[in-house]
Amino acid sequence: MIPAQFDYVVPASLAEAAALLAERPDEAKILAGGHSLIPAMKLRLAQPQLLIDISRLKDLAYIREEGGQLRIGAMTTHYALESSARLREICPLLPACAATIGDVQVRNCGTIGGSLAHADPAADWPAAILALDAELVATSANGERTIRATDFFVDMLTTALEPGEILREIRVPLAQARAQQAYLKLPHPASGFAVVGVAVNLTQQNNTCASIAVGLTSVAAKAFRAGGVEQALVGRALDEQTIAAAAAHATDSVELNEDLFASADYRRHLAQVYTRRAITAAAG
Amino acid sequence: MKIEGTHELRAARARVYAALVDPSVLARCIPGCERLEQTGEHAYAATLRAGVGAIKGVFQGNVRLEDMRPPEHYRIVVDGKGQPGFLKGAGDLDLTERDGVTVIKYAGDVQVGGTIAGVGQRMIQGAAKMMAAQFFTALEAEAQAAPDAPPPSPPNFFRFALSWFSGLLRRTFQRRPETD
Amino acid sequence: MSPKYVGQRVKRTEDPRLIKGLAHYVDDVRLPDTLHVAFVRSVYAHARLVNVDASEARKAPGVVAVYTGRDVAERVGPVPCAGNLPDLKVPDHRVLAQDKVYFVGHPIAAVVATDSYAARDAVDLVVVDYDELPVVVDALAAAEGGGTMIHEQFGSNVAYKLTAGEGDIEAALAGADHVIRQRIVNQRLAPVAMEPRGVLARYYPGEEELTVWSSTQIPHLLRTQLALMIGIPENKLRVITPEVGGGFGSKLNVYAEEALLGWISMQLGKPAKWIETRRENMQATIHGRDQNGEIEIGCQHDGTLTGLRYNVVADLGAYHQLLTPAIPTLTGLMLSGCYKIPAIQINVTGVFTNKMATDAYRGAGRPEATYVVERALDLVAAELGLDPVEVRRRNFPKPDEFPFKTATGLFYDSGDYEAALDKALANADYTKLRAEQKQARAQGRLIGIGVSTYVEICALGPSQAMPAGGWESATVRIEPTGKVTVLTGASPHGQGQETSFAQLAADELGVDLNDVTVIHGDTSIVQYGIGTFGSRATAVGGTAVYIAIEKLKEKASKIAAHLLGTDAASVFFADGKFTRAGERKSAAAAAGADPGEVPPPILPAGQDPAGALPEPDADGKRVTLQDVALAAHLAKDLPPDMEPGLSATYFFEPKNFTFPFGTHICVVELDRETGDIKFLRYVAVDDCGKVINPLLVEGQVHGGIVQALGQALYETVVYDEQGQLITGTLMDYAVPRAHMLPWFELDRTETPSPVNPLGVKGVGEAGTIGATPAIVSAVVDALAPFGVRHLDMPIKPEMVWRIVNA
Amino acid sequence: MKREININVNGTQHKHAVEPRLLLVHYLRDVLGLTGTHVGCETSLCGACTVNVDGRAVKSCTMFAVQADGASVTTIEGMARDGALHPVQQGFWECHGLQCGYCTPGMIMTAAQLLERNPKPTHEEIRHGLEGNLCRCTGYQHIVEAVAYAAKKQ
Repeated sequence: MIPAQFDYVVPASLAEAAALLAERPDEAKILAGGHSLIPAMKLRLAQPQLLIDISRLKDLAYIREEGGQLRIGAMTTHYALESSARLREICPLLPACAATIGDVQVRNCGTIGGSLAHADPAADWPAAILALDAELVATSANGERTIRATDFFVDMLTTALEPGEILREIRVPLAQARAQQAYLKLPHPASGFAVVGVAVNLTQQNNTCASIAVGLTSVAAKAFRAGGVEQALVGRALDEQTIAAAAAHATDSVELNEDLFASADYRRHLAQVYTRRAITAAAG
Repeated sequence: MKIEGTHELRAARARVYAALVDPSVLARCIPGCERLEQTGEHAYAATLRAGVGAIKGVFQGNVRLEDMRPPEHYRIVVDGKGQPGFLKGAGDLDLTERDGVTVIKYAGDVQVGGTIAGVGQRMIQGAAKMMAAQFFTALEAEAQAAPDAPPPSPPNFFRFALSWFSGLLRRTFQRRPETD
Repeated sequence: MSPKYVGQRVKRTEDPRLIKGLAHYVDDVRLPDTLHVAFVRSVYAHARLVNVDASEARKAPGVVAVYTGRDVAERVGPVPCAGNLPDLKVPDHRVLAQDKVYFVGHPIAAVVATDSYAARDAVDLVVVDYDELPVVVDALAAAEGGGTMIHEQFGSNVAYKLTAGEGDIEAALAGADHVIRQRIVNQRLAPVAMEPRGVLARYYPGEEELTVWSSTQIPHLLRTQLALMIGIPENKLRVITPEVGGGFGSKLNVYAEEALLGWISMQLGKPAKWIETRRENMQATIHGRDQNGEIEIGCQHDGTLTGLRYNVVADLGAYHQLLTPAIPTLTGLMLSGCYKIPAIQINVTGVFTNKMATDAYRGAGRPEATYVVERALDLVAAELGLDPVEVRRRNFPKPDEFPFKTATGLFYDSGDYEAALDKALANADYTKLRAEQKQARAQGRLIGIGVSTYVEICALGPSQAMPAGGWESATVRIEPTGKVTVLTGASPHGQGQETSFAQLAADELGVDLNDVTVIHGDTSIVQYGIGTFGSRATAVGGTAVYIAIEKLKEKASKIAAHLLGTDAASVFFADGKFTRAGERKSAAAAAGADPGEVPPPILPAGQDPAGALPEPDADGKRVTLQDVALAAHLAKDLPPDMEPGLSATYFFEPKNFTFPFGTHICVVELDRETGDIKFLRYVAVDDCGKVINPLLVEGQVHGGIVQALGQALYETVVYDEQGQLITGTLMDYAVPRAHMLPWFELDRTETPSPVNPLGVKGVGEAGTIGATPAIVSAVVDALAPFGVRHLDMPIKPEMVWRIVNA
Repeated sequence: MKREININVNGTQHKHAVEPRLLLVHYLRDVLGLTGTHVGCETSLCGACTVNVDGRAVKSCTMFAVQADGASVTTIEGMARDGALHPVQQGFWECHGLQCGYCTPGMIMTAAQLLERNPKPTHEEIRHGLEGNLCRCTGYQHIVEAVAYAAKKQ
């Protein structure tokens, strides 16, 4: 319940934060919403020597439309995303996903950037970010780079962020056609984390599927795009049978998680069912 | 907890086996290994630092190789303890060669205790697999390296290597949210 | 005149302080210079302690002391066990581990520091060298004997064996048309009171007195035991239970930490506090249930039951806590359920394992029994192709058969099981439900209806049946100003007796509810008492209050008669006033007293609290209770030889238990694809006898059902094969949340208990007892088309999915 | 290294030097003596420690006091104004929304946030709004009724 000691700094800018992080990449940790890090620290499984609190950098919390993209500051809280009326219009997947995260207190504090950088294999955001084919902007003392969502999640709790890099912004391409989206999740009865979470983002033209992206979380060590499902649907009419047949590919070539609540077999099955349901919900 | 799996290494079996019993290679390949000192025949004392980012744990422990039948089999026994808990495990490695590719089949039993066992239940299996994968990936690089060449520079993954452990943790700290 | 408060939905008087955040739980009690204690606990389930090195910890900033097993071995007595069974093996349970650790979480050392952060830091500096030993986690294997022994001195891991029951079970089963066998498991549960345990101890060296604030359900019993453990005279030890944030049996105990904290405060001469963390709570506060047994039930073709045998292995954990071995005996007592079963036998094998002790968790042995019996009744119905309701109805004792004697040796006090069943069936519209189910099944939907009819044993209990007294005490006092103070030995912790006892007192004494204060949980203020558990506080403690009031009124009547100038038989008490029957007469004249003879008040002039003796009202016919109280305390004009003051104490010894009962009906629908279990209806009819406050009764039933629901679908304490507790936090141990639950449709029947004058029975555990089998039965019923007759708890969606998609 | 913080709690400005690791809940309880905010788990799952920080319901066990520097915090002790109970407090009392009372302060703080954002919630919405708060006594039904009562009352 009581964390180990650490030093604490509040940088005045992201650049300052990056510089501080660059000085002590092994010992310092960025503190965003704190809802992954602080619980770990209370159990003393994380004992960073320095916390760089970027939560006061108000210019990192925003939802903007710019250059055909939706740009979301890393420090935007889950609640801000959940409650954005504009997002409900132009990118309903984000509020739908946000609304399923943890509980209201968590959503009030937790941030999309913090969650993504932590890369919990059962977190909700990774599924949505993958389905939206987002780009993630990382900043460091050496400058800035953009990482595609599909390259971002490396393994359990492991992202493509290099030591010294801070996730600054999430960029979501805004589709020309009206996107049809859904996020469906089976929450774990104790933790509220996803047992399976499926995010779907598709467009239809002339009653056929013009594009589709399906992101799955909590099924494997990291969130992933269900390529087999997507391939089976592009160019096809989204009828019940086609969707069901495609959903059967949800976990193709994936090694499945298992835990006390769900075996690998059951999780595979759930992934398929939730994929089918999420696609049906999005298409409907 | 049982873990098992198969890894294919693009290197000759003899080379792979030699690497597998070479303490300096092991030191480089065992994720998070900071120290590996010989304490007896095929027995070593080790310091492992495992973690991702802020999530770190230091384990002091022992590594022992048994039942050695070059180039096809040995058994590795590991134990360690540290502030977050303890771990111990034993696994059998069987090596076969096919078209210049060495196939390592491993089957083992890993036990974890302390905080990591009490709070990281869902992560442990995944973390163990992740650690195994990291180990074999590193080993492949070692075995492929020319015998006289200097050891390969630590690959990028080394930075993340520690995560086998952090893996355990993830769920742990983690509350329902996924924030940070 | 109908009572003003009793039977009404009265808002709780304890609530204002709680909803304002102004109440005090143990951790809210603040004393200057308090030292904080944190524990080093075993990370192994079974190991020899080679060395415990606290030298670094002792040097750490803020650390005042570190105590290890060696430091306390000869100085603090063992943790007590009150279970008194023949040939029971009782291991020496020291407050800190000695040579060995026996379960994950076993305390090894106590670190004392000036603040809680420093104490926690120093825990990491204590180096424990373990020599790991093989572990015993499988209770069934432990019962078989052989293998690793936990307490070697006993030569076995079997702590006791017990056979109980009446009737010729062999003949009953042999003569049955059908005998059905089934393995039935009541899994291990964690009570998870929202407030973890906590202790604050303060020693007063001058007075040589120790005060212990503890989050406990049994302040007086704790005082007695701590006095023995620490070696301080019991009358120099004061136990205070401030607010207690839930107990559910987990605080019906005497824990190592409670004694140790008292001892530490005595050693260091300063207050010492320990507040349990949730992980400690999961590891080292008692668990519940953990019975793994096999039933055999015999019946005739028509469903008439002939006999029931239950062979059960109870996983006791590594050590006995206060009631550990006794819990399965309660299961045995209740194996008749609400049915006529001529022959019953229970064979219990209690075994040691490398886990935390099991002990009383809400229901404590009775939910296990009800679950076993109700599952058995469903199996009989399935076997015979009968409606489960009919099988139950067929075996009920009729209302005129009470007191009903069971083959487990109990006399059920009163009951009308069929009335509760019929009401529940009507409320649920059972016939229609079954018709809808049939239709739904035809459409491929999986709808299940579960019915459980239960009886429980409450109001624990006659002292003969209890390890440490089954009575309860009350003192009722009218203060000189007329305010009423009730001291109860029961120590409620959320049940609301501050309100319900005040309702009782206010009605009986004709005063306003707000003029009554109920005090509990302080051994220096309240006379000895037993505590709140076993749904006993109202039936036993409330009765004590009631009888104390009757005694008090008797005395008050005499004083009133005196004041009114008549005899007590001519005085009637109603609405807070004593009224004289018969002719008018001045009180003074009747008493024959000359006011001039009254000695002057001792109080200086002007400070006499009431100024003058109370006078009967103008017509000389009435005095109020307040008048009487003042007269009793001023003692200037009392009947000859009357003891001054106005209070009465009563220790109520019940002659029997009470046996509340009811019917719970649960309707679920399963998702064929995912196995998800959705509640459609939940209907309950409970009969807890007379009701003092229906609002509180509803609350108890709601909470009980949810804990039952937790057991049925979500909760399970899991130790892995190495004895590691892998459900060590609320991340993995699923306590039900608001959104997981159905709306509970509650109703009641009211069959008064003849055991106490209030006619009350108790309701604290009813929901937990009645609901578990109803929920499991509903899920099993939904899966009946797949040939399913029984499932083990917690029933997870994956189990359902596997059955549907087998 | 201690850090100075300025926090407004229930309308009163406080200034203290604290260790960065001091959790907000411990600051409120141990430094300010506001013990109405409780601790019920160590994994940020039970909600007993919920307080309001700058208008947001927050688990004060998952925030360092230094993070609340400059913030306005309302705890359960600050909910009643001028002796009048907050409607949610009133609802809990009227509807018997509490038994042991330990989860109650956090439950009330969360419910107040819920009603701010959704003044007329359905029972279903109330239940979901209270997902982050555990109660082991009441079975939640009276709590749901308490919040519905407060909604009506507001």
